[in-house]
Amino acid sequence: AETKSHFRLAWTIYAGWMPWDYGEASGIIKKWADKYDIDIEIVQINDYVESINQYTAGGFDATVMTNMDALTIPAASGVDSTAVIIGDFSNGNDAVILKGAGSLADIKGQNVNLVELSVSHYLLARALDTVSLKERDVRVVNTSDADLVAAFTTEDVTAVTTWNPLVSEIMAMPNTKKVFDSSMIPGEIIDLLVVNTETLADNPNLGKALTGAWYEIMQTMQGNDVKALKARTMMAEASGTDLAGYDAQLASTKMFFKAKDAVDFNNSKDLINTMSKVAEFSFEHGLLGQGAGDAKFIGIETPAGVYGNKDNIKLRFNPAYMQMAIDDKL
Amino acid sequence: MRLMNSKPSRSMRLALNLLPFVILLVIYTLASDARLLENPSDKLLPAWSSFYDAMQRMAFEPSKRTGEYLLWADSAASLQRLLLGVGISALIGLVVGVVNGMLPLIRATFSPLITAISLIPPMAILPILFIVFGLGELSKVMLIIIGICPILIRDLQLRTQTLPSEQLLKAQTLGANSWQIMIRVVLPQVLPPLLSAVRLTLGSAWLFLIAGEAIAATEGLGYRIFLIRRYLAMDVILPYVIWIAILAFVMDTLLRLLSKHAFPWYHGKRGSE
Amino acid sequence: MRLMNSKPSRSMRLALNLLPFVILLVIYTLASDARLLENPSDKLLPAWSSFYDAMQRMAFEPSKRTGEYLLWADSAASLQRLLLGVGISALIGLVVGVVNGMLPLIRATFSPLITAISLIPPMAILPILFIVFGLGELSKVMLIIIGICPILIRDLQLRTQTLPSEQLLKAQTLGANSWQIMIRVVLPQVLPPLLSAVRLTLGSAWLFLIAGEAIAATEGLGYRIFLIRRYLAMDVILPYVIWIAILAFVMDTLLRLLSKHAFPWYHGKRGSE
Amino acid sequence: MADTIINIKQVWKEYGNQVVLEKLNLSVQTGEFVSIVGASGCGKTTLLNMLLGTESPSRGSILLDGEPMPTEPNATRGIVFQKYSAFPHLNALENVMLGGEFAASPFLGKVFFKQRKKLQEKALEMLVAVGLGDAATRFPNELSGGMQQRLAIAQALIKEPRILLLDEPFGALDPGIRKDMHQLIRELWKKRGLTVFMITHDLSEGFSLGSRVWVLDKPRIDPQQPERYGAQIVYDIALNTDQVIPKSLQSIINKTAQD
Amino acid sequence: MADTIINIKQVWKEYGNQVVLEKLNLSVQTGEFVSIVGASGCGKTTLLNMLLGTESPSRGSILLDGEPMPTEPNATRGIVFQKYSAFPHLNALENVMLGGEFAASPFLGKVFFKQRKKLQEKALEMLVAVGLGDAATRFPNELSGGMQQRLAIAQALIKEPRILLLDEPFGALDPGIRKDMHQLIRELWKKRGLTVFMITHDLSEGFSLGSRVWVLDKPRIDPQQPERYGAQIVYDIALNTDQVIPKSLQSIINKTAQD
Ligand SMILES: Nc1ncnc2c1ncn2[C@@H]1O[C@H](COP(=O)(O)OP(=O)(O)OP(=O)(O)O)[C@@H](O)[C@H]1O
Ligand SMILES: Nc1ncnc2c1ncn2[C@@H]1O[C@H](COP(=O)(O)OP(=O)(O)OP(=O)(O)O)[C@@H](O)[C@H]1O
Ligand SMILES: [Mg+2]
Ligand SMILES: [Mg+2]
Repeated sequence: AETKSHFRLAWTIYAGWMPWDYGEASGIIKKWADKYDIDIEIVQINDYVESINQYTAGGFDATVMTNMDALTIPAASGVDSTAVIIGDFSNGNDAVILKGAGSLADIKGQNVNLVELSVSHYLLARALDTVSLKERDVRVVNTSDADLVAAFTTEDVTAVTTWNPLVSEIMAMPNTKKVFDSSMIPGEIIDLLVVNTETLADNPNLGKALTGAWYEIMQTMQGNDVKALKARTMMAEASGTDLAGYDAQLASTKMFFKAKDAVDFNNSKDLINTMSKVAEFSFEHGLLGQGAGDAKFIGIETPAGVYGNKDNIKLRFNPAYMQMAIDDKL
Repeated sequence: MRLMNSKPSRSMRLALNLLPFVILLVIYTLASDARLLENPSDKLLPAWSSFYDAMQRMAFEPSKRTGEYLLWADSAASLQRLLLGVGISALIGLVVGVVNGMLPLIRATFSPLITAISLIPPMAILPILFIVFGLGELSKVMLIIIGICPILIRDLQLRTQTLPSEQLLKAQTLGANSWQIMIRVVLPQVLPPLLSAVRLTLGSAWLFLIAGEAIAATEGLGYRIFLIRRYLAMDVILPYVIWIAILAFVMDTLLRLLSKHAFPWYHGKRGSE
Repeated sequence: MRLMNSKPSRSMRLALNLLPFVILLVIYTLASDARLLENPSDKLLPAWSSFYDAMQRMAFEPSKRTGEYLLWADSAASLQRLLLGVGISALIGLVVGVVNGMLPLIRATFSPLITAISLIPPMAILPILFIVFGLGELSKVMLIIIGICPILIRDLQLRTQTLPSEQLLKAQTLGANSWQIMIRVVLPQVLPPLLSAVRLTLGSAWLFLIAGEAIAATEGLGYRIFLIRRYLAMDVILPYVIWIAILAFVMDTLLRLLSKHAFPWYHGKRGSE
Repeated sequence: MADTIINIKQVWKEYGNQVVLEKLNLSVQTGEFVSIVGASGCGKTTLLNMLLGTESPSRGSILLDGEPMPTEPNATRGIVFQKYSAFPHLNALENVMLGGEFAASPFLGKVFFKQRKKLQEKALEMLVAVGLGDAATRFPNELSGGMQQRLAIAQALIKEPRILLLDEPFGALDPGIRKDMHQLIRELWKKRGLTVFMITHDLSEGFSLGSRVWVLDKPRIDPQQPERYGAQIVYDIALNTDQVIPKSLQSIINKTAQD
Repeated sequence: MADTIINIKQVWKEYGNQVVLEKLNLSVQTGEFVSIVGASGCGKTTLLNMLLGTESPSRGSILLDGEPMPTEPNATRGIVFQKYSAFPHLNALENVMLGGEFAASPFLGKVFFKQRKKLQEKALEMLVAVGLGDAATRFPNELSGGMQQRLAIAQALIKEPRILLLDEPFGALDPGIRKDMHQLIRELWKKRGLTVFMITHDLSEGFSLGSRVWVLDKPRIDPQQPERYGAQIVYDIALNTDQVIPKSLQSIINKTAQD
């Protein structure tokens, strides 16, 4: 690519991504973009997968997504992507829920409704591991996230795996039981801001402006002063709930309000372990593409080392910009 | 008297017209009451008062976030897309349909292509559409156009081809060339069928609009329904659905009246088509 | 010679028929080559060989996960839903349409209700459908039925009402009662229009099928397209879309031939309707 | 042969404000052939509909054999329209059999085996009688206009109605073919002792076929409110002897037809 | 008055294997009124289409004023069909003006202001000539069948064609109305020095209007391959003096029409 001044960022509704909407509405993003003399368009997309597809096809320069989707969609399509900001990891936001009283082991033989090949699918696989079950012990039914709540009210749906705000909606119904959630695999479902590596290399100002804006938003929304409450109320309304509901969702999200925490997480050895598990899961499900001979087909670069093929690095965890936020260099 | 010969009187007919609606309302009220008695926070069949509250909120209170009156903002956004999509489709349908119908050379070139396109369900190529036309207004309007244009083109082509050949011959004996025949003889005569065809495709247009808005939009009736679907907020969804039905009905009625008013020669003998 | 009077010869017409398809193929090949040159693992416009590989894999190699031949399993699942939905709709459309069209008392009761239902975009009430009919096969079939039944009913009702009243009177003078007129005079005569109406609504039926499968399914053509759209596998999506178009074309052709074969009296004078 | 079959007593027919027929008083004997002529829109079809039973008089009464006229069409009165009288989905033979099938099978309206054979034979006889013996397996759309009308007549006659109503039965036929149809209908009428009412626009047709001609016209007209007065039978001509057609009649028939 | 306007030389017309017309040799003088009669399907319309220019002969040639016939319809030959000859979306006056508008405005096919006034006047004159002076603002569907045909004739005559082609122009009209139309067409023909070709199914119509009658028929028939031989002009009757209609003609016209 080349240097340019107009950029597009796509986001979808999820507790950890609502700050982008607030940043847009409150003018914080414009402020930071102006500072670096660029122009950033923030676009909300209703359908999560569609937003990543658009990013992969080149329609967006930056998009929010989870670590697994970053590997299986853009990276597997040969689009070299960089995780510029680690916003949070799911700490209970994703869950396996059964109808009636029971335990995880009872899931054997049931239909499980979830968004197939998403992090929910991954979470289910990890959950099944803990009770020595295999995926073939259940029957996975692909169900659109927008309809999971309605689906759960019907009789033929007995088990679901999904994320917030859907989890809290479902848990509000009588006769439901959360049998596994992401707090039992902390740090494995990570929410990222991903930027096209080439675009980023040619336009470092984009990374700086986004990072600067993000941490200003983080600072604003944290705590219980009037400004923070107002910010979180706006986010709550945009995601279709109220402040209490949104705070409940945040409670099961490990937000990295401080850049330092995010950088530490980024640099730790755990990240590369997590990515190796994700890569193996993705390979088993054919998500790495037909060319992939094994889970290590695609290289993943982290500060603690490279997982997989060093000659085919397509996903990079680069803490440089978050580090600038710590160092006040933005 | 044979059942087929017994016709209801005027007042009787009105009563029969309303009967099923009244029954539905009564059933809903009973079912809703029963569910709410069991679980007062049940969202599936809200009480009438919840509908009222929800509509009050959507229509007459500014949204805290954007300061907009959501129902009206959504309606305006959706109607704009719908009218653009349907309007452009009608124009394309008219021009391509008439040209295809009148000129055998053009028809031979484009007719099979249009048939092939019409066989592809637009929903299946949604992902491709978004990639080609982006996620802005264009792709939503394009979805409508791709969805209904082939139908309109084929209908108008058929209408053009089935104009009595006597008329085209007569026009030629009056010294007209192809272009004059197109604009003075064919075009005015296929306008009323165009309006009927548009009325028939309006239903599909709404479908595509909602499908498009479901995936990428920041306002619009379909967007709102899909957004709050996650929370099963029936108190908003049901009134929105009814509102869409009312809008669809009004548009259909307007088109019907327009056709009757503008083309009396078309409706004269054929009754209230 | 006027352009409208110049008709292509047989071979010329064939060439013109194929022209736009050839142009499209050439454009695709050029665009695909260009993109692949830039990024060899680009998935947006795959090379022809990728299509071949993908279809080879989907159609002739058992899936690693389930051991099924995916293309055929998907096709079977989708076709079954489609045929069930369309078949049931045709049956309902026939019965309700004829009864509504023949009996004024029934028509007064149900006609406004059916009109109201036809105004509601089925996509908007998907959650309600799921809640009422569950997530199994039933809801997908019901989506098709709700989507196309009102159209079929209204069409058949219109056809019944526009049968020449002379025929109904004549039958009465032959001593028939309402029931006999229905099954011997009206029903057989609206079967051919029913087939045409079904052909016209097949497009919508495919739409609803894909929309339903996109939301909850474990197999089916729509399911596959929406699932693999996650990793942008155009090498599978595009052949699937073309396969759907082929299936749609075959079904349309079969219905057309069936109608021609079964109802020669209907097609005799009116040409190849 | 000389019983009164139809008795029209003080009959008025109004649609809303519009008076269509006014104070008709007529009686018809069994075996008469009544030709009805009149300008377009003067109420000929309305009169026939009252005889058929699909319309009833606004005032007055119509008696059939001294009893009030049934309010619905039934098998005592056969009818042939200008078009659409045959069922397009049945071939000629099936069209003619239909009346018998309705009577024999209340539920299915269709008979099989022996019963079917018998009906077929009877129907074929009738087809031969109207000159369609060779066309039994053809569908109506494979028949010419004249043949379709022959079929419609056969279909009506198989129920042996006492009264046959014809509404411009030959209006859509070419002149040459009309002649043959006239011969057919005259034969059938004479042989079967039918009472026939035939509407026609062709004066000479009416006079040559009928044993009696009714001329419908409005004797009074209010130019401001043309709907105020209805049509009456202005001439009721018995055609026992050869008779010349009064010249004034042609102008009565033409006047509204052109407007 | 006595120039040859149409010259048909050794003309054959075939569709694939089917020979429709065979070896026609005819010439027509300016001002003749040719009635064409013949059985249904014998090729009358095909012959007219060749005169119109929409069909061309398979063999032989047709000359117009000694030049080869143009291969497309144009303003030298006006035409009136049995139906659909008037444009339903224009009122009577606009229908008649259309010919003038095409000539005056190549691009829009529509004229305005002064020019329009002039065309309107001319068109109204023509409407009065065919007896539609009072119906100028009515749409075709508000006109009776006879009035529609008058309109179609007015529309054709405004371009002052030298030849007028009529394909069963009165076939759909009631007998009474036909008489009036005959008078009209006879008048117009005489006044304007037109050359007229009229197809009709009604023998007496053909004989009473025409100055010359062509009877089309197949003189030879191969029962195995009826398509092998085409129709010819079996009678070419000049009607200068009053003449009786040969009896055999009626049977020629009726034979195929019934089948
Ligand atoms: N159902 C009806 N409602 C209102 N007016 C009617 C109805 N049926 C007929 N009329 C009116 O009654 C008058 C007579 O109609 P009718 O059809 O009996 O005429 P007709 O003599 O048969 O004409 P034609 O020769 O054209 O068939 C007409 O003015 C018509 O408009
Ligand atoms: N375009 C065509 N292609 C093939 N055959 C044709 C075509 N046009 C006419 N024919 C055949 O030519 C023959 C003559 O047809 P034509 O229409 O000239 O008859 P006609 O004398 O006008 O009959 P009618 O009195 O019914 O109008 C018919 O057998 C018809 O099937
Ligand atoms: Mg009548
Ligand atoms: Mg002809």
